[in-house]
Amino acid sequence: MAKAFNLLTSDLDVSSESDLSVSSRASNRSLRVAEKERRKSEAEDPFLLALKYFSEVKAGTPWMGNDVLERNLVLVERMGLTRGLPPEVISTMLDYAMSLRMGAPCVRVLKFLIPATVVPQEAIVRAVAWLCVGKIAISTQVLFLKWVLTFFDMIDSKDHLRSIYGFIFNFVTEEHLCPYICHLLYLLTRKDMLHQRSFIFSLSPQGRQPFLLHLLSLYKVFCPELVTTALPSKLRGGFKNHVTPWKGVLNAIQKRNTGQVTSDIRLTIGVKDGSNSRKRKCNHLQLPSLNSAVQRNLSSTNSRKVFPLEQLHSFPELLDNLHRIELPSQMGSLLGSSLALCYLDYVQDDSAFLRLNFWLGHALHEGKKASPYAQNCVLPVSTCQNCSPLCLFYAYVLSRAPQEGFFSTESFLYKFLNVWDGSLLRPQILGLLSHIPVVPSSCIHQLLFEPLMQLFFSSTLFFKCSVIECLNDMLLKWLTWHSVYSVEDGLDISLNSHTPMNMTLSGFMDSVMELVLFVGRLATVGLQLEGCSSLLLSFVLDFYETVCDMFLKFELPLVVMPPVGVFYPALFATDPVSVDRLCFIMCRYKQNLTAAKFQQQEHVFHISSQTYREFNRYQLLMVSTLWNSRLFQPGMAVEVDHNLLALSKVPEPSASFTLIRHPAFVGYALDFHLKCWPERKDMDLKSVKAGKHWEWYLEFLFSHGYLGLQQFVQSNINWHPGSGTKSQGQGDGQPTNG
Amino acid sequence: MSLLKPFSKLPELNTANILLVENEEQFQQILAETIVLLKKNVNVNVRLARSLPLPIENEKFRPRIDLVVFIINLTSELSYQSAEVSLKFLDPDYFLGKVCFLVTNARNASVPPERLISVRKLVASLHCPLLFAEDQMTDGVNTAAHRLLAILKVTSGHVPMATGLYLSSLTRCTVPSDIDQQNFD
Amino acid sequence: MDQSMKRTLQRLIRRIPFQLLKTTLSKWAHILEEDLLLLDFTQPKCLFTENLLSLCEGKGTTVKHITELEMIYIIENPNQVMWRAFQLLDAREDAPSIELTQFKEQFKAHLTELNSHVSIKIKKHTDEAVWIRIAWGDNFTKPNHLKPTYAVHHLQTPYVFVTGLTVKHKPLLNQALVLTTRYGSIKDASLSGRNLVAIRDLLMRQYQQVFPTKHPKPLQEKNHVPTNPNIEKEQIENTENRLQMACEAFGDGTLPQLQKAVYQLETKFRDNSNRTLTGSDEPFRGVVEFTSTNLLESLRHAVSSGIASTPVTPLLSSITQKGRNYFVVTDKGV
Amino acid sequence: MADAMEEPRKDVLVHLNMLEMKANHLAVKQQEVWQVKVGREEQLNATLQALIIKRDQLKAELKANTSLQNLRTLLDKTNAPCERDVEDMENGSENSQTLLLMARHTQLKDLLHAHHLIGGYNVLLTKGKGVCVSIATAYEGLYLETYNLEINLQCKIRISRHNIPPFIPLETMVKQGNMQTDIRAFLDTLSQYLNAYVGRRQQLHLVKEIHNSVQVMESNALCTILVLMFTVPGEKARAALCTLEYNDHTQCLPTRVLIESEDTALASSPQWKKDQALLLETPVHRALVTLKKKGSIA
Repeated sequence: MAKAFNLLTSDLDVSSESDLSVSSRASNRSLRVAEKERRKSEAEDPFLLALKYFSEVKAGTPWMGNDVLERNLVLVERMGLTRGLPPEVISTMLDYAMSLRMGAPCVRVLKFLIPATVVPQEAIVRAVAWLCVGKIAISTQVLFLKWVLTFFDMIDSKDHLRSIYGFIFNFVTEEHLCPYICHLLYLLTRKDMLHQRSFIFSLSPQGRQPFLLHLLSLYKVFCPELVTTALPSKLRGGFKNHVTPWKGVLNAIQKRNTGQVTSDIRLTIGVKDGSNSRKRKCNHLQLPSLNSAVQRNLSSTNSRKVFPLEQLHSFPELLDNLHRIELPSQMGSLLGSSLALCYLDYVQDDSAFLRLNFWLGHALHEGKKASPYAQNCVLPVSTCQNCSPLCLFYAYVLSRAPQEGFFSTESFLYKFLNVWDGSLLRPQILGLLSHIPVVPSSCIHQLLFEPLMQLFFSSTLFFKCSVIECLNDMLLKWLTWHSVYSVEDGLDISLNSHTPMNMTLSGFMDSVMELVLFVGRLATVGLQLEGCSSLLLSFVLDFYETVCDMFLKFELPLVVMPPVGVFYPALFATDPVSVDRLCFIMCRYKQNLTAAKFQQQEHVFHISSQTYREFNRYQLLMVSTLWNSRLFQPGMAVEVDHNLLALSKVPEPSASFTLIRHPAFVGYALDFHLKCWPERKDMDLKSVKAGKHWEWYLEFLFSHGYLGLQQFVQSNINWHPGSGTKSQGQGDGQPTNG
Repeated sequence: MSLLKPFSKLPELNTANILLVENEEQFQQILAETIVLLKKNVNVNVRLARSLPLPIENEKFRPRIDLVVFIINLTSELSYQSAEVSLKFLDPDYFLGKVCFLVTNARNASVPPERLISVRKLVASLHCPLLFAEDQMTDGVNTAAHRLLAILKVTSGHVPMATGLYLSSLTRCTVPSDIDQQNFD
Repeated sequence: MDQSMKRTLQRLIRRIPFQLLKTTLSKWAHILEEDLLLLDFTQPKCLFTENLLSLCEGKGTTVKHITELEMIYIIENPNQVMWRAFQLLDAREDAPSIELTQFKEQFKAHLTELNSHVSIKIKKHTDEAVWIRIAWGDNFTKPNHLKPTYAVHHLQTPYVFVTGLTVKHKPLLNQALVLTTRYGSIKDASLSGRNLVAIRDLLMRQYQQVFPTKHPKPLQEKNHVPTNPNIEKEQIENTENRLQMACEAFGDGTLPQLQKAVYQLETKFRDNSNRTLTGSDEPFRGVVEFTSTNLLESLRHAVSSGIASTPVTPLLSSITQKGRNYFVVTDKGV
Repeated sequence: MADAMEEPRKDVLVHLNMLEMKANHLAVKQQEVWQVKVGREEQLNATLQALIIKRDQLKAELKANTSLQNLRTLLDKTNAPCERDVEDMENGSENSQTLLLMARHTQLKDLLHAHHLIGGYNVLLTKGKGVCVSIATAYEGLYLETYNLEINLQCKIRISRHNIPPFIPLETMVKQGNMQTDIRAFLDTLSQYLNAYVGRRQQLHLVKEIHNSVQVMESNALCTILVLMFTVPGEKARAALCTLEYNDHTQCLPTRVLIESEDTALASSPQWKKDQALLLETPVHRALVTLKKKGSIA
């Protein structure tokens, strides 16, 4: 049998060079050859006999009570249902069935026609030919089309199918076949095939069923001038999957030999199966694995064969076969492999993105299709979260430079935030959230802030941290896009080709402003609720490290100071790192502001003096607190009545947060003291301040890697290591004219 | 009819009491067990009720209740209605940040969207926070328990410088107008 | 062994699912152990049937044997078909003293009187149940073994369970039954279901009923796990109360499996806004149907968990109390 | 791919979250262990308290009861105790009246109990409209099933539900016995029926249990007919088929006994006549025992 098979396949290859009619003849010849082969080889295998019977049986043989037929059918049936059928058997049986040589058993044959390896395309071409004869009952035709769609990825190559594209297209007018035909066309369509403009016009007047719209939108992507009708920007519900007739069998076969049959059929089962939702939910999450089940030798022998994506193992291979790669019917399967993603990046094929988007919408909004209620957002729950389409899409987004906004995910996210419990698929959701394109400030509250607020304040510390982090990433992405895409004049930037919205610079700045202020609020209250937890604080400081550099790094003329609710906890934090980072941030602010000040003259933008004043206040406070102990004194930001301070019984309270006595640094001070005067019994920190020791102490601190602090001191305090009496070390050096 | 009052009793030391109201008593039970088992520095008493008003006879054993949680299962109209009815038996003072709503099955496909909307409207009109919970999954339940506990700690005054009213002013539910429907559908 | 017999046997084998095939056949006295060994139970039905037929050809199988096999199958798994319950009314005083042998003779006698072209087979099953299989024919046709009627009667009880009875043959069967069991008349008990045992238990009250007693024993569901001391249930007692009520209405322990309960509403339509319907003297009909794999269980749960209101409405409770699952609700009541 | 999915830091947060959960679970476990230790103690304390309270109550009751007893004895002696001697024994306590009433009450209760013991019925009010009568059945001093009737007393008395087996002709009894006027008689007949049925069934059960040599050929639901097969010893042992008919369903003794065997002599033998008489007046399982002893059956 195997020999016969090889011979047959090689035959097919020959045939596939030639045009259609030849090919069919060729395949007939191939069958004949196969016959001869058999006669020589086998000692009367009943199975082969059965095949022989089916290939040769005369038309019009009665089937009622035809025992021979019954026996043979049973033979093949069992073969099909247990192991699946080899290609040439498929073609024989399909031919037999579609030709209606014996009328009735056609449906039964289709039901057990399970390919073991591949489906030879000639078989299908011939079947379509029979379809054109049109003796077959509509229901049977539908069944056949379902069959084709189900096993589409197992068809060895599609070029001949494409060559009869027109024929197939004509069936669109059959309203029963229309959905299936549309799906088939949708899978077959290539850019180079849309030259017969005529039929597209014949299509447009028809009803606006989703399947038609999908097809049309695909055409529109290929050649917009052909499709005149206006299409909605988003389409609900992709094509259905049509696996039901074969479901049971496929399940059985999969149980027996997993991996034999394409697992994207498993996906289709899931999606199709509306009956019990639990099953559907679990199933349809499994991503189709790349599998078009094409023999390697086939593809290598001649150049026109497709190269199956799942056989890409290395990048060079990808480069060699770029021109021969087919997109699979289940676009989702692309998300599985990194090479496939590379391919996607390379081709930059709009149709591919379109199809991916449809697939995604289909996967995410699965629940909607299941229910008449199109609004509540349903993300099916999976036990193994890694196989949810969301995760894979997320992986996809991460693996590439995220320029395409996939609106299906955006709308999904905005809905999902409203019913999110804060734990389900957290990393994925937040990750995707951080990738959404800039939201116009008009609806940013509505879409993002409200739901996030409600989640943020009623959740655990870790959730708060990850939210802040997510927002930080989001800001970074936005700024990057801005710096990449902003046109020279800096006023009008169109963010990317796929998100519908174009933004003016001011609009963009508003959104960013909103975002920063929002995080400021979150951080303030969050820190308060969590008792200034240093973990949260560090995430907040991360965010402000991004904020303080907006002008210099991303030339966005916008500087926003942190709110007091963030500033004070950082300044009086018990861990030196936070203080250090705060110092660093302040330095960056200083540099940005000074730079902005110089540019303000020639540029139109303007940074409000309010910001400068705020900055100065902070600056002054920090210096007077850390450096020259003038905390709580009149004129400072924080003023406290003396008597009150006296009540607290703290010796010289104004000096209680200097670099020596600051709770974050006192440890170092003690350490230093020990190092200097190991013999001393009585601890006296004042002595550290004195003369040289002070410089040494600072060096000591810097040597522990508090570079932020170092920068701060060096930039803000004209303090000369030579003559180090800190008396003239007045905290000044603020940017001129606050 | 007897109102449940938040300040009629004195608080006990290091205790916080939460009342879960759900008319079908499945999730209530699980949630209660999870909450009680959570690691925490105050000892928490959970009281389960099917609906308000609470029976008079255990009036005097009942401690001061710091947080009332109405659990609404979106798939059943009944549970929504019973919650709505129970609200009437709650002293107005409770709505100063000592009430919150927990909705389950919000993502269920068979839920008519109007119901979710109406729940939102109700909660928003009461200025209460509205939480969602995945009652099918264990860590979903855990999260819900954690969040309720977090709120409870605030409302029972175990978090310095924060009160229930303050928190609920930040987390109160809002009814999304249909902007997103237009823009993003 | 003629064609019709072949057809009958084929039908029968097709009806019996694969996993039951072996056991059923092994119970069939007509086939011996060694014959059974010859048969290959792995091959598909159609082929298997062929072999079996050829085997039976050899053994000179008659209709009797086949019906025997069928009865074995039906008695072993009665839940494949829909059963209807009938109730015998106003017993004569000698009704209780009926006894199997005379029942057999008399029933056969009475039925053949009414219609001579029937083949009757009566078999006593272990639990006092008498299984009657009737294949009907008429003056011109032989008894049709493809569509037999089955009746199950427990001696001295006023109940008969019937399946596969056509309207045409109903009066015949009823008359025969009434005469044989020495009752006055018979009526449809308006109870039906797939699970024969369940229907029987429901009518004969062989499920665990709960009555208010002086010494209440703990109900099955009452002993739930002791919960954490920090969890306090308000309204605990009314949950228990609900449970008690539910069990009094529907019984305790495992309940008979009913599949559905149907309420047909026939009432006068009253709505002044709608003249046409209000005016019409034709009653306004509506049908409410409850279906479940185990209806009573779910109803009990609904009541005990408080989804349904207590006390239980007579409409629901009368499923068990009246032993019916089909009700016609009129303005006057059930 | 999973690691491609999250940047390192996000990993950390998720991990932290997980760790917290784990820690929590551990804590819970420890707590449980601890609770097992401490909880036991608490339980014991609680029970102790409960018992103490109980004891005090009992003491109080005891005191009340003793005085009550005295009153009772007084009552039982003289049906109408004049207030005076109540007074003097109660030495003028104001609650003597209530005590008196309580005494009456207990007296009546005792009467009711006694009545129940001599075959009355256990009646109690159901919530709403009706009573639930439970009829206990017994055979040879051994309590068997209790059957219940819920009787609706609203307009006319009718049985709303019951768990009496269907082969007891309840309906006919309701018709014949005039239940509306004399429910008592109805209940009597019913209990008679039930007791008889239960008795017969018990006999059958015992026969099956005790006598392995005797084989029960046939019986029916109501146990009104019983066909036994035993072997009659002799020079050549013969199997005999003995049929007992209980035509009076209110009795648990057979009304008719007949024997069949291959030799017709047996049926007419004087020996058999005696056995027959025996079977007619003693319950079957005991009769069989004696028959065995006499050696008339093997």
